[in-house]
Amino acid sequence: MRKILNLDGSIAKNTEEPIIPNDELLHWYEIMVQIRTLDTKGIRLQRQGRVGFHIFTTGQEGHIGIAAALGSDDWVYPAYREHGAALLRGLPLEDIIHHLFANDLDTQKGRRLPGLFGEKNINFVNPSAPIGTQIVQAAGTAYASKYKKDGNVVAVFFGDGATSSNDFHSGMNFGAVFKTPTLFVCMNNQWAISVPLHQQTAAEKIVDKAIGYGIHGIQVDGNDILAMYQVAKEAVERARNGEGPTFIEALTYRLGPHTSSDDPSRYREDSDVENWKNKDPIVRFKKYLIKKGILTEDQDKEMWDHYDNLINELIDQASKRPLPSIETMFDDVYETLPWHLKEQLEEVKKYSNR
Amino acid sequence: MRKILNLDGSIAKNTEEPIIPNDELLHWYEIMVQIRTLDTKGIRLQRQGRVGFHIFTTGQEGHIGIAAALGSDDWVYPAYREHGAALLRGLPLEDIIHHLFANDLDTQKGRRLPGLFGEKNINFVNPSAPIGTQIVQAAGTAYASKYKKDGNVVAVFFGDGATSSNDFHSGMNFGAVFKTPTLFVCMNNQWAISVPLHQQTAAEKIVDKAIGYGIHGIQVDGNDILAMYQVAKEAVERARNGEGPTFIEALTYRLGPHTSSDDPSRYREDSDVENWKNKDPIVRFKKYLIKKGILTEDQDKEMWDHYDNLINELIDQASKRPLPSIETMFDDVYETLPWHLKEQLEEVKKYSNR
Amino acid sequence: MVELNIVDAIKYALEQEMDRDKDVIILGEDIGKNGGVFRATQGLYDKFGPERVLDTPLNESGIIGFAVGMSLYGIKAVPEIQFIDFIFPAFDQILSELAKFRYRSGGQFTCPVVIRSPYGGGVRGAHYHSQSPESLFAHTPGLKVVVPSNPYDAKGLLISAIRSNDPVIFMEPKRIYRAFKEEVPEDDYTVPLESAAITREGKDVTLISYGAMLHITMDAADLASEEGIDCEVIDLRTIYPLDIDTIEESVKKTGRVISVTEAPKTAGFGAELSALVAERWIEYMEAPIIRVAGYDVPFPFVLEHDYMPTPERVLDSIRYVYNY
Amino acid sequence: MVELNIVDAIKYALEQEMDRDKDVIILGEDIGKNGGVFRATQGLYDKFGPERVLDTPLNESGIIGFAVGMSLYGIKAVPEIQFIDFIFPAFDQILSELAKFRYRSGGQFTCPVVIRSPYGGGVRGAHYHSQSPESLFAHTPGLKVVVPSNPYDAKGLLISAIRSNDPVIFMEPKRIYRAFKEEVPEDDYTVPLESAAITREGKDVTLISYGAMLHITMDAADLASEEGIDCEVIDLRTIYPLDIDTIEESVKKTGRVISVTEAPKTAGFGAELSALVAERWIEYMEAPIIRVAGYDVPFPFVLEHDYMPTPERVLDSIRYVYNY
Ligand SMILES: Cc1ncc(C[n+]2csc(CCOP(=O)(O)OP(=O)(O)O)c2C)c(N)n1
Ligand SMILES: Cc1ncc(C[n+]2csc(CCOP(=O)(O)OP(=O)(O)O)c2C)c(N)n1
Ligand SMILES: [Mg+2]
Ligand SMILES: [Mg+2]
Repeated sequence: MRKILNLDGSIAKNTEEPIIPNDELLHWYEIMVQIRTLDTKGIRLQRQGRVGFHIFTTGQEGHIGIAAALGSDDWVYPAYREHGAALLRGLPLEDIIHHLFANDLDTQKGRRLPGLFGEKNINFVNPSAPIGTQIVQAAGTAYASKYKKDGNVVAVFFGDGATSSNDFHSGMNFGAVFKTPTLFVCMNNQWAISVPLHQQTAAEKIVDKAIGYGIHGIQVDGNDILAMYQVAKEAVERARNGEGPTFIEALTYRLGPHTSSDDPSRYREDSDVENWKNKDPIVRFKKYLIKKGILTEDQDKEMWDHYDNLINELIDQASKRPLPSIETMFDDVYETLPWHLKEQLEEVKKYSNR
Repeated sequence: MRKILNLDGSIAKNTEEPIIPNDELLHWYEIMVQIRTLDTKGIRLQRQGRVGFHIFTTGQEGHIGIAAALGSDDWVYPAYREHGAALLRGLPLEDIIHHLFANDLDTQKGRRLPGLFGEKNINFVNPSAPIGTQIVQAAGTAYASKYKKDGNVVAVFFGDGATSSNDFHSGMNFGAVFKTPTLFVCMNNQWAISVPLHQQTAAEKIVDKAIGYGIHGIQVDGNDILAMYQVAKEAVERARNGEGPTFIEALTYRLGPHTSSDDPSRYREDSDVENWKNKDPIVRFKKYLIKKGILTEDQDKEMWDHYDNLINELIDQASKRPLPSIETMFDDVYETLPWHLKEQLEEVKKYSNR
Repeated sequence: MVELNIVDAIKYALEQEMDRDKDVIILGEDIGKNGGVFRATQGLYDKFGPERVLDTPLNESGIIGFAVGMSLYGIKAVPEIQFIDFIFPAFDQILSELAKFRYRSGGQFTCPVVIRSPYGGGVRGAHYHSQSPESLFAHTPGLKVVVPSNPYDAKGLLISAIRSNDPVIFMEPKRIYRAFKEEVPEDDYTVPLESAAITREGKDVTLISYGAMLHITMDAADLASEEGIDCEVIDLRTIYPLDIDTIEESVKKTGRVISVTEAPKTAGFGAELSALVAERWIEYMEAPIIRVAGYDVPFPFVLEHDYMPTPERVLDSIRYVYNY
Repeated sequence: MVELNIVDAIKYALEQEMDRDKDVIILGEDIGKNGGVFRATQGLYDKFGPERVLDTPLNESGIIGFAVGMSLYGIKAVPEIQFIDFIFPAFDQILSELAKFRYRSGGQFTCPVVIRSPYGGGVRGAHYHSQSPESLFAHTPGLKVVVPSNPYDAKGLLISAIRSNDPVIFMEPKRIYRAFKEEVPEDDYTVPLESAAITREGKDVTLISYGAMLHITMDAADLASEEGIDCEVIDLRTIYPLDIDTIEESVKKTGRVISVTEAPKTAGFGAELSALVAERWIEYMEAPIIRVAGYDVPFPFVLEHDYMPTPERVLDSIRYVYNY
C-alpha cells in the first residue's frame, strides 16, 4: 500500500515528499475544511427538515489528492462523496448550497437528491443513483478523448460496493481492451451501507481485481492526501502516454452514516469508527502543514470559523429562494417540448399555484 | 496448463494417468462419436431446410471429461455446446433428434432453437440464449444444494465471450462470497463469433480472472479429455469438502462455424483452424484408447458406421412426426391458464389448421 | 388480530412463511443485520440466521439470478430489491430467465421466485427512489404482478405469492408503508392472486387503481360523493393477469371509467385498462375513458407533488366524465 | 437514385453520416470485420478503421454505457445491439442513464446516442431472437423510439436520428431487412422524426401500425378493399413521441380504429394507441377499438406464424369493426 504521510504528519520512511507549491497545499486543506463543514451543516438542516437529504463525505476527504493530479480539461465522474473534487475544480460554494435546497438557483433545477450534482463547465459529470453506472461511462468518455487526440484523462470514483456492479465489470473490461486514459478510483471505505467488505468480495484485496482485466493496479492509503496525489499523478502520466487505464484502490473509511437515512449503529462497532478517526485525513494533513510551517493553529481555527460563518450565510440566502418554476418539470426531457408535454404542462399549471 | 495426453495419445511426462475403468473410457468415446456425427447430420439438415438451425460442438468434445467427473445427482448448466454431457448423463439420443425437428415428441415442445435444450430428469438445465445468464444461476443452485446439505455440486459451462457478461461477474462473486459448490467451466475456444480473445479481454489469461474473486483457478487443455476429467474431479472434491467453487479455464477451439448462420471465413484464417485440427480431442483420445488396447481401428470404424446409421434412422422417424399442437403455444406460461390465454387460444384455433 | 401497518404486515408474512417452510430463503442488500432499509426484514436475520437471510453483494442481476438458481433446486427464494428503481440491472434475469424458464423448458424447470420491492413516489426520493415500472412487468408473459394497498392484503397476498408456483413481482407501496394500521389476523391466511377488490361500491363512475394510488382514488371518491357523484373503486391487487370479471361488471354498470396510476402516462398500465374497456365494452361507455397518471417526465424531486396524481386531479376527471 | 433494401439503406445512412462527420462512431458485437450478423455494417470497418468501428466485448450494458460516455464528450455514438432481445442487460444504462441524463443534470449533460437494433419475429428465431419490446421504451420519458418500415424511411429516419440531440432507440424490422427493394436517393436526406405517414388513404377504418407489421396491415387493407372496405393505413414511423395530428385526423374521419403490433398484447404499444383514442375521440367511435397483437406468451419457435398477426387476423378485425 502506497503511503507518504505518517499519522503525525511526518513523511514516511523511504518515501519521497512530492513537491507541491505551498499555496496549493493550503488550498487543498481549505477545501477539506469546507466539505467537512458542509457535512456538519447538511445533516443539521436535514434533521430540521429544511433540506430533504444529506450524503456524507466525512473521512473520505483524501479524494481531493486524486482530483489535484488532474488538469482542468480532464474529466471527473464522481460517485457521490466527492464534493471536494468539485470545489477544487472551481465549483462555487454557493452552488452546492443552492443545490442542497433544490431552489430556483440550483443548477440541477431542483431535480436531484441533495448531493447528487454535476457541473458541465468543470467537467464534473452529473452522477446517477444506481450504483456503478458511471464506471463504464468514464471509460467511454476517455475513449472519446483518446479518439479526438485531446490528451485528456478521466477519473472515475466509486465505492467498494460498486466493484460488485455490472458496470464495474464492463467498465474495467472496456477500459482495458480499448486502452482508455482512465483512472478507476475505488474509494474502499469498507462498507456498502451495512454490508462489510468481506461479504462484498472474497478477494484478498480489491486491487487484485485489476489483474483479471489486465489493468495496472495500485493500492494506496486513501486517508493520505499526498499519497493519493502521487499515485494519481503517476496514473495520469501513464494515461497521457497512451499506456492505458490504472486501477487505484484507496483504503479509507466512511466515518459518518451512509446517508441521512442510515443508522450505522445497527451494523457496525463504534470501536471500529474510533479506530479510523485516528486516521482522519484532515487531521493528518493539518499536522503535515503545521510541521511544514505553512499553517498555524490560529490560522486553522480562523479558517474553520470563516467557513462556518460563510456557509451559514449562504444557507440563509439559499433557504429564502423559491422553488424552481413548474415549467422546469417538463423542460430537458427532450431538446424541445413535444406536444404531449405541452399538454401536460398546461394541465399541471391548473393545479399548481407557482 | 494441466495436460495429461500428448497429441499421439501417450501420457505426458511427469503426469499420472487417471485410473478409469475401460468400459467407461469407451463410453466417453462413444459419446464423442455420437455428437460429432450429430454435427455432420445437423448442418446438412439445416442446409436442406429440414431443420431451422444448427449449433456445433465439433472440437469441444473434451467437455465430456468434465461431465464424467460428476455424479448423477449433481447438476449441469450447459452453455450450448455441451450435448455430450447430456448424453453422458443419460439423455436418449432420439430425444435430441426429436428436439432438432421441434416435433410433437420434442420435450421442449418445439419452442427452442435446435440445440438449446435441457432435461430435468438428468439435472441438465435448460439453457437460455442471452449469453452468461446461467453462470450466476448455477451459483444459486449450488447454494441451494449446500443449504440442503445434499452434497451435490453444480458445473456450469460458458464461453470466453461469456466472461465479459454481467452474469459472469455476479456469478463468480456470489459463488465466492457464499462459497458455493460450483465448477465454473470456461470453454475458451478463442472466439466469440468473430471477436477474438484479445479483443474480449486484456487479461493475460482468462484463468487470472479467478484471482479478483478469490476463487481457486486452474487452466487445462480442453482438448484433453483425461486432463479435463482430472481437474474436474479435483474441483468436485474441493466443492464437496466445503472448500467452495473452482474456476476452470479449458483451452479449446471451435473447429466449425459459430452456428449454421455464421461464415467464419469472414474473420479468421484457415491456417488457424488447420492448426487446431491437429489437436482434435477425438483423434487424440482415440489414439490413447488404441494404444491402451481398448479400441481397434475396426471397432472404431464400426462405431462410426453404427451411429451414422442409427442417427439416420432416428432422423427419418423424427422428420415424420407432426408439429406440436396449437395448445402448446399457451401452456407452461403459468402453472394454469389464465382467462386471457384461454381467450387467445380460442382465437388462434380459428386460424390454425392443426 | 393485531394492528399492523403495511411494512409490518409484510414482515409478519415473511416470518410466518419462513417458520412454516424451512426452504423459504430471503436475500438482498442490507436485509440482514440492518433489517432492510425500510426494516421489512427486521429481526429475521437474528431469528433465521445467515443461511436463510442472505446479505448479498451489490448486484441486482446477481440477486435475481442467484434466486432463480436456488428456486430451480426447490428453494422458495424471496429476494428483495432495495428500491424498484434498482431492478433494471436485473431486467435480463427477470425478462429472459425468470419469466420464461417454465415455458422454454416445456414445463420441466420452474422458478417461482417472489421479488419484493418498494416502489413509488411521494417520499422525496427523486428520479431513482420513486418509480413505478409495473407496466414493464405486465408486458412480460410468465410473470405475475401484485401490488397491495393495505396491511391485510399485503400479508395475505404475499403469502399467496410465496405459495404460488409462478414467479411474482410483488410491488410494495412504500409511500404508505407506515401510513396507517389495520387489524390483521395473526394466523396464516391468503388473499387470492388475480382477484380484485371493490373497495367502494358506487353506480356512477368506475375508478380503477392499486397500491398507493388507491388511497388517492378513495379520497377523490369521497370528494365526489360530496358533490353527489357515486363512484365505485376497484383495487386491482393483482395487475397481471388481472381480474377481468370484476372490471366488466363495474364498467357495464357505470359506463364511465377512470384509471389512476402514478407512472408516466404513455404506455403505462392505465393504457392497458383503457384498451381493455375500449375493445370489450365500448358500447356501454357514456364518456371518454380517462387516465389520471404521472406525467411523461423522469420522476422529479421538489415538484413531486405536482407530478403525482392528487385527489383534486382525479376529482376533475370524475366531474368531466360524469358531466360528459 | 439507387435500388436498396432496408438493411442496405441503413448501411448507406451509416456510411454517409460517417463520411460527413468524423465524430460519428459505431460500436457493437461483430460489427467490424464480420460486418454485423445481418451485414448492416459491412465494409465500414475497412473504410473507417478500428477506431471508428469498434468490435466490443460481449456486454450490452458495456456497449451502451461506453456509448453514453463517448457521447457526453461530443462523440455521436451509434451502438448496435445484435438482436434487441439482448438489450435487456443494458436496460439500466438505457432507462436510468441514457434517458435521464439531460433531465437530471438540468440540461447540462446530453447523450444523444442512437441505439440500432434488429427486432421482431417471423425469422424462426424463437424466444430470444424475435421480440419487439418497443412499449418498454415508449414508457420511458427522454427516449425517442423510431421504427422504419421501408428502405426510404430507414435511411432518412436514421440520418435524422443521428443528427438529433436526443437519444433514439432505432428498431430495425429484421423480418423485412431484405424483403424488397425501393428507389432511395443516393444523396443525403432526412425523414423527420415524430411524423407519421399515411401509407394508404381510406375512409372506413383506420389501421395503425409500424415496422414489419405495416406490411401485414397493408396486405389486410388490400384484402378488405376486395370486400369493399376502404381502409386508411397509418405508418407511425416514430412511435414515441408520436404524431398525434395524423392519428386524430384519420380517426375522426373513419370512426373505426385497429392497431396492429407484434409484441404480446397486454401492455403493448397497441394499448397506448387504444387509450389515446378512447380518451380523446371516443365520441367519434362507431365500433370497439381493436388491437391485433402477438399473444401473451413468450415468442414461440415452430408456431411463430400462428403467434404473429397475419393479414387474415387483421382482416377479421376489419370486418368486425366495419360491420359493428
Ligand atoms: C443498483 C443499486 N443498488 C442499490 C442501491 C442502494 N445503495 C445506495 S448506496 C449503496 C452502497 C454503496 O456502497 P459503496 O459502493 O461501497 O459506496 P459507499 O456508499 O460506501 O461510498 C447501496 C446498496 C443503489 N443506489 N443502486
Ligand atoms: C447477451 C447476448 N449478447 C449477444 C448474443 C449473440 N451471441 C450469441 S453467441 C455469441 C458469442 C459467444 O461467445 P462465447 O461465449 O465465447 O461462446 P462460443 O460461442 O464461442 O462457444 C454472441 C455474441 C447473445 N446470445 N447474448
Ligand atoms: Mg463503501
Ligand atoms: Mg468462444
